[in-house]
Amino acid sequence: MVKFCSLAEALAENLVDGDTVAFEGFTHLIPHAAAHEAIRQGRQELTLIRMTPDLVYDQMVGMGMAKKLIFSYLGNPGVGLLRRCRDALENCYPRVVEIEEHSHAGMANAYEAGAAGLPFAVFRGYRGAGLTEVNPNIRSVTCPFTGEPLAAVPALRPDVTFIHAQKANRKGDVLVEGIVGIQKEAVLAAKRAVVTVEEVVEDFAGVHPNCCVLPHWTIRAIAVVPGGAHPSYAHGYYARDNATYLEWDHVAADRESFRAWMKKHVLDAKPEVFASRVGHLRRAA
Amino acid sequence: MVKFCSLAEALAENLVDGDTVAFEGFTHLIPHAAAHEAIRQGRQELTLIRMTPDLVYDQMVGMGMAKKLIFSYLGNPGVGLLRRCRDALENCYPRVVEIEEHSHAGMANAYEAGAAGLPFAVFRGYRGAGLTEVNPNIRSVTCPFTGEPLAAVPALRPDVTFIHAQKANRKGDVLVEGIVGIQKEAVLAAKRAVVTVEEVVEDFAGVHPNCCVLPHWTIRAIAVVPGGAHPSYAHGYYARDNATYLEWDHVAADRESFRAWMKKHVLDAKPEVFASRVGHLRRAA
Amino acid sequence: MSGPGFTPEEMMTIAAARALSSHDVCLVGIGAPSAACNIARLTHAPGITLIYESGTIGTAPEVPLSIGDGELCETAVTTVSVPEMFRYWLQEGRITVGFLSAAQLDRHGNINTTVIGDYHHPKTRLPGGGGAPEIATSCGEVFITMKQSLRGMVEKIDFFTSFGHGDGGDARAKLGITTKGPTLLVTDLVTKAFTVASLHPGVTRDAVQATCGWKVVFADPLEETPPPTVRELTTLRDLKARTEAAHRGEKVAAGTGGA
Amino acid sequence: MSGPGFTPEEMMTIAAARALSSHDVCLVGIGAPSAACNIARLTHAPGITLIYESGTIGTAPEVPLSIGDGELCETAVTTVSVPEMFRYWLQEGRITVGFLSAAQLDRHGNINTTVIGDYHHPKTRLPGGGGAPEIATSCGEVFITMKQSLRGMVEKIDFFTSFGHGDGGDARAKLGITTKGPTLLVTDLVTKAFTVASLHPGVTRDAVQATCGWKVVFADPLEETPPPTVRELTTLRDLKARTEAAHRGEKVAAGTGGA
Repeated sequence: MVKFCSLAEALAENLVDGDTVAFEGFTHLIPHAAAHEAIRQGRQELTLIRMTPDLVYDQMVGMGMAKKLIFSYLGNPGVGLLRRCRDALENCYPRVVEIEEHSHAGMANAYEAGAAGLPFAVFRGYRGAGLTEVNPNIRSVTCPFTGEPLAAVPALRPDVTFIHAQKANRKGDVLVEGIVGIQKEAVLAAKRAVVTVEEVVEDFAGVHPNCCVLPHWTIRAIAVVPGGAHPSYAHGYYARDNATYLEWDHVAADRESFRAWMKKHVLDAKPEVFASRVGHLRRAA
Repeated sequence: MVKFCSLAEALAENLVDGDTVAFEGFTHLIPHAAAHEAIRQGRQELTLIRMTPDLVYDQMVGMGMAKKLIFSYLGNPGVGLLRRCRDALENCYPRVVEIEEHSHAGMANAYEAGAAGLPFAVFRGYRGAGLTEVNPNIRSVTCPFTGEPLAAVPALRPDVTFIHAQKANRKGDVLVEGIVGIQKEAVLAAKRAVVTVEEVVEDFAGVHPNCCVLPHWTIRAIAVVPGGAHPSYAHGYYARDNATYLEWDHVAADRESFRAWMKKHVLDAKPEVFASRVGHLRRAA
Repeated sequence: MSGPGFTPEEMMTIAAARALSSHDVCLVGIGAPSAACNIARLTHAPGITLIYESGTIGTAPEVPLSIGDGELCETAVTTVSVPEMFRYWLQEGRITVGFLSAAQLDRHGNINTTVIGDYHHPKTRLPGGGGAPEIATSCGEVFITMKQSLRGMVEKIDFFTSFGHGDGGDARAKLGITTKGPTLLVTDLVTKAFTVASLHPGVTRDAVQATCGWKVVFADPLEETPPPTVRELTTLRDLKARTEAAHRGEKVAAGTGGA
Repeated sequence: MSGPGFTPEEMMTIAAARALSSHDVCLVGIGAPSAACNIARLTHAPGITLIYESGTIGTAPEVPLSIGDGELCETAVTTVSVPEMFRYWLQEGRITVGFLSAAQLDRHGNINTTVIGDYHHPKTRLPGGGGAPEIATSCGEVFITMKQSLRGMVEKIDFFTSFGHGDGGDARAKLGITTKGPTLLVTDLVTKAFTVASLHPGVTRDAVQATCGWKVVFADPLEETPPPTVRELTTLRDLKARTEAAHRGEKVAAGTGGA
């Protein structure tokens, strides 16, 4: 049964040290507030799954929480590299982080297979790609009708998935609109799902029947965190804070400036601060 | 490029004798008008694909147009059996019809694989099912990670798919709403797609971004046929004509009554008649 | 069965409805299963999630005539594509109970809805499996409802449309199937698991055996199914009346060429 | 290149835009490819279909800052899930042109955006492939844009992120790949297929070879790329100005604690 509670409580009850966890969002609706709560609560030895690890995993990797990264694009979209992830992979700072690297197609298909309850995904991919030589989880199956060899990857089945969504209704159904990304699959593939939302509404009357709605019985916990996707955006609520993505490139460039930024903006902050971060972006949404 | 034209022209240009063709719709939006046009134009030796062959294939099989049926449920939904199909399969009347029979899961996955450009689909199905013994297109693949045997079926790639949709815009993009069934996959899996619509609107301004819209460049021809899904329904336009489904059970029970009905309601009719058939159902939509 | 105030068919539907709870996520077939699921929803199990294979999730229809009616979509929490329904919702194992009917059934819960006679030269060609082959193996458990008859409840079915317990024992496990399979059979006469657990009011052991093609095993002690409550019966008859009105009403309108 | 009225980067983007037509269905990466695709849309190819891997199909953004901006969705014909994007749209082969950039490129169009140095002990860890490995093999053809440099255009790339033509010849066919692969490379200096077809205005052969790590082959006759038209240049600069304003504007607003 879905539970409405604070983000601190939702995270405390659903994420434990050593978990395999996905904080998903594809440019849109990235669950920054949930990731910051995980950082504040000091979770360790996590296997972090995400197609586009982005700022949130740069932060978690920089804080030494990640044992392993499963990903397909390790960049700051539209800006450049992720400097804390680079420091981990190039210099093992602050710790050694294992990686399992895929293409977007590989990750998307692996989540789809997870949501579908299959052990693996089949697709036409990785042809001529160097990843096949460095990732033993990229294998092959042969079409039993045509003989064509196709790529196979294991399904992704996170222990927990965190997403941010526009709204929940009183029953706990969750609505995701706009660029829906991989969120539905990430939730349905997980053992447990936790959702932060902009707001809770009475019901979804008037919502289009083919919208992406996750029924309440597929969710464990819902926490209301307005602005919880900042600096990414929430379609219909606030725009992307592009300046913060540019700024991150400087913050993360240096170990000291990173620690100072994390202390001020994450460790000493609370989920409520997110609402104030998006005030100036609401007019542009 | 998509072409707006009459149904007669759309069918004449896109369906030829011997084609493998899908007239898809899952209870909702069944392309009756398009199927009737194929009957009037007398296409022969067709391989008919559909999850739920329903009245339209009962009619086409009864008229001797089908060489083969690929299907998963050969019933009149909520009513009973399809008596013209029975006559063909039990008595070879009016001709021998080959069958390739699947489960819904098998067909749905096969269309999905077709839309995805894969040669086959993998799913967990047909375990203990007798179809595996009578359908050589049900095979097996082994998960290269867990060793689990899974079912495999060849992708469906129709020469032509016909669907009925609520509306097109002037550019030829097509909107399907409500129970969307397998229509998107059936269109994207086909070499050519023909769509009948209730109406053409200027643009889709205000339509939800996550609605099922087929871009104009995935469609060959669009014909406006109001009521073209009758006796099935078009969400937002008219309700299902349940009485006609009940009536069909009697019409199709007898070879003579079938021929007489087909002459009156199909062979001697035109697409325009569909609009008058749904007049009394519009209030209920 | 003189004058109990309800028919055996009504008892069957209501007994099936009683097996469902508010925690269930139920995949609904059409016909008797649909009625039973909606009776449960309208009486003791308001929290039940009903899913139709047409793609509607969490529906609450007034008149579920077919598995794809517009009303199913209008009252649903969400409506998804058919591939998604079979992949994300059924195959993954999210459905706790699948409801199936049978043309032929054997004592191990194996179902035939495909063909009477030889598959390639059928005596009677039935509709086939539709969603049933995977419903039978992917749902947490399967409830079967059908009227008893010697023609329907047979020693050996002509075709294995949907796998139940094979030839019994651990036949499912041998095929790698981890779900429970058929756990409940509700007929117009009895409610049974593997053995007959409960006779519907006024039904004798002889009447049960007379309409069943296999040797019936009765539980000891054998219970009598509690008769329908007024609420159950009223709800069922209302649902039936609405369904018939929908058929009749539109037929009349069609005949008069209505507006 | 004194005073031609445009920069080499502008020439690169505009030359890339010219290679697209209204009939193309183009999968857009971010950065230079996105600018080129939108210049094409805003000048000579208004009918072009632009698809972003975030799931937006048929977009017409004013300011495409990233591959997942809200504006991409608001202006799109439809927005689909990421698995659908990669399965139904890219994998099926519906995309006629994929646009890619490279950190390292070799003469056969093989691309590295994964790592400089050894994969397991990287000198520089780059972002990785994202959508590129399948864009390179599933799109009808691939256009590559990048600025020339000896560091970027190398004899041997450190990692095969995306397969081009392998070691040349029929390397793609040997892997069962039926798409054309890289057919066009546009740099700040030249436009080339496999040989250099066209020097951008004011560029010499020596300048091209000086910034390319492999032996450059020039076509004969060798053409000069027509300089940007006023319309092309104005469109490009408008787009760039809007992008910078979006960055700057929001930064200012953030700094002042905005409304």
